[in-house]
Amino acid sequence: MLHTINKSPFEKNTFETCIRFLMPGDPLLFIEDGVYAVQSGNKFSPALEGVLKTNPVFALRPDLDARGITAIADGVECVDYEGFVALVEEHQVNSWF
Amino acid sequence: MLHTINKSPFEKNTFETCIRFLMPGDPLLFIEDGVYAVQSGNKFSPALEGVLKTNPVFALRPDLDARGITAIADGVECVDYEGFVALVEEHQVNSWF
Amino acid sequence: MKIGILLKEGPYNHQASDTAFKFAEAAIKKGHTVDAVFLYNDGVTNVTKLMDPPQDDRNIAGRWSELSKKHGVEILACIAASKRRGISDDVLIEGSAITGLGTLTDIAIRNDRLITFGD
Amino acid sequence: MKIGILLKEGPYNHQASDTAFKFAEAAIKKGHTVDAVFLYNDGVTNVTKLMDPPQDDRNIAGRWSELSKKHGVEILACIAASKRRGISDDVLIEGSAITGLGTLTDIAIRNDRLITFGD
Amino acid sequence: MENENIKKIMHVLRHAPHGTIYTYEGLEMILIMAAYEQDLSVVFIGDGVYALKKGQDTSGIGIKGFSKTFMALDGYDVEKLYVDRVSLEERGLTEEDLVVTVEVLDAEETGRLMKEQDVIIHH
Amino acid sequence: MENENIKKIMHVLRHAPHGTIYTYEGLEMILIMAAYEQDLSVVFIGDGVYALKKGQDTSGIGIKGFSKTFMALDGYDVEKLYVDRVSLEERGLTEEDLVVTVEVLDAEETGRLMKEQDVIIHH
Repeated sequence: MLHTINKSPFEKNTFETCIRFLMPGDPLLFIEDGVYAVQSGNKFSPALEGVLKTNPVFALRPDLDARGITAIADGVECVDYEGFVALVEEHQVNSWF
Repeated sequence: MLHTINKSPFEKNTFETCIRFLMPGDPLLFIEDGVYAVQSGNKFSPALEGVLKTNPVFALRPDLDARGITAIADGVECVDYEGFVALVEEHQVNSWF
Repeated sequence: MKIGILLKEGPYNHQASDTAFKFAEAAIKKGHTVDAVFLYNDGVTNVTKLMDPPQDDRNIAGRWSELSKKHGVEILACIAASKRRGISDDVLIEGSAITGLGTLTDIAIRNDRLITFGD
Repeated sequence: MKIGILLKEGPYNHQASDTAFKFAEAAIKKGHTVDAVFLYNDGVTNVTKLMDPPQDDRNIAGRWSELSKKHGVEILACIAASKRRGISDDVLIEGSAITGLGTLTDIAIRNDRLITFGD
Repeated sequence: MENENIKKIMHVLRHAPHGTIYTYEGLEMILIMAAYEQDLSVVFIGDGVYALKKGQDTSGIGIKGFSKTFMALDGYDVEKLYVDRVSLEERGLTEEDLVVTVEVLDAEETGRLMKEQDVIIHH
Repeated sequence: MENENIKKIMHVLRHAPHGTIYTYEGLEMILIMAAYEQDLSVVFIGDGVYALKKGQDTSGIGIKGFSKTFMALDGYDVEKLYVDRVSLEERGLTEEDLVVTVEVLDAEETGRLMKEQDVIIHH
């Protein structure tokens, strides 16, 4: 099951809610304003580090670029829209807003 | 300055953000999904108690009724739309979403 | 007292439009003048006459139109926001009009209050 | 692989529509079939032909229309959601249609994936 | 063989009622899908649990109430209603406060159910 | 006497750019209002501070960028740009990361400014 999150962790509780339901090993993809979660050195970095121990974490590069986020937490893999499709090929999708 | 909040404190950071900018004595009115903040015995009750020490707190009764919220924190005054207008007569408005 | 209203969300999807309407009604009932309701962001979709909700539900566009007719409240949609969202003179309900953001500035200046409803 | 898309927000106001479009393009480019884009909630406002954004901006309705023409993607708006929001056959862009939620169920059943974009 | 066409579809209700239309339009979707004999489940997470709160009276806000429609789900053979335990507790609510009988699940149980689904739709 | 018609109007930008249109349409409103010679101020709170982040390149998402428009505000005589200190710190950002020169304020200072306003509009 691929989980996607499109909300900034600062503004809405989507990130904190979603990670409670993640099963170990399931991929997590941040898109749109969700990508702020992978910016290194922000308030949510410790929570993200916890997720990275058990789950592969991805972020949509076009959304990172659009927001000027260049400092990205170690272990996060950046993908483009094609990579997003590749993840959907492998998994059913759970889109969290 | 009348501050209004229309978001559930559980879903968005509006409540926590707004109260950082409240000046002592300024009234705070909860409307729409914001009224969940005045439900007694929930996770945000301690934060609300803090606000009640320095600011008058109101909640829109039609919105409480619509949501079946009957247990309301001590010190919160319920108003109808007419009471909302009365608060606006006395103050400029700062509507937080 | 003269009051202006700024409404930033569309009908039905968010309660903002309902609260703005209830507030306007109550203000008028208390003897105040509601000068104008300015529609911005998705708020511009409040005034399409093509709106056709279930019979047992409120008609939000119709309600704004009535308020305009009865109490002279101007219902004004921002032109730039309207163009993006497909609101044009062709679909505008009676009592509403499309205008620029300069009008909102005038509303902010000439009223005792400007109150925002949004999401 | 056959993919269905559910889009729950309107154009411009939320990025959901943009991401859905970019995803659909990429899926088609990778050889997949994008069977249908079903529009729900405010999503139904994606297909009004009255949309008229600034010249230097994308035309979101036009873009969905093109996708439908080029790749046979059905662009379908929920009828109940459309009626509430003033989307009718009169304003529908070419390549889109209004239909019921039963169609969404069919889309969910007949596709390998159903992916939601919203807010 | 027939079972091959039965999909596991989960609806996740996460919004409070009335402030937005998501829960109401979500419920409309669930009622239509119920006629298609798929394997449906409905999960209430976060403010979604408030949608089930007893005693809602929407006459004052001028919006049609719908909490009683949840009671009708049983008649449409939608019987898998799950509520997230933490969401309930954080809001100071218990099963007694809800208009329908639900199964209260820990996040891990819900997570396992999610993993089994073919389709998940958040409202 | 003229001053009686000058209103203190504050715009509060609280959304990240691109995910929603609020910041962009907020900026459009600020640019129009700037022509009316009112006493305008703009405050960035919460994710609103991300709107000022340097190095935004929106070509990949197909949406027009606008962070450079903030640099033009000065030319419109919109000079009162305030950023909330806590919002900046929580996001691991400093003034160096922003496309324009701003004044960083504590919440109490911003609260005092808010109290002086005739009109406050959140975007």
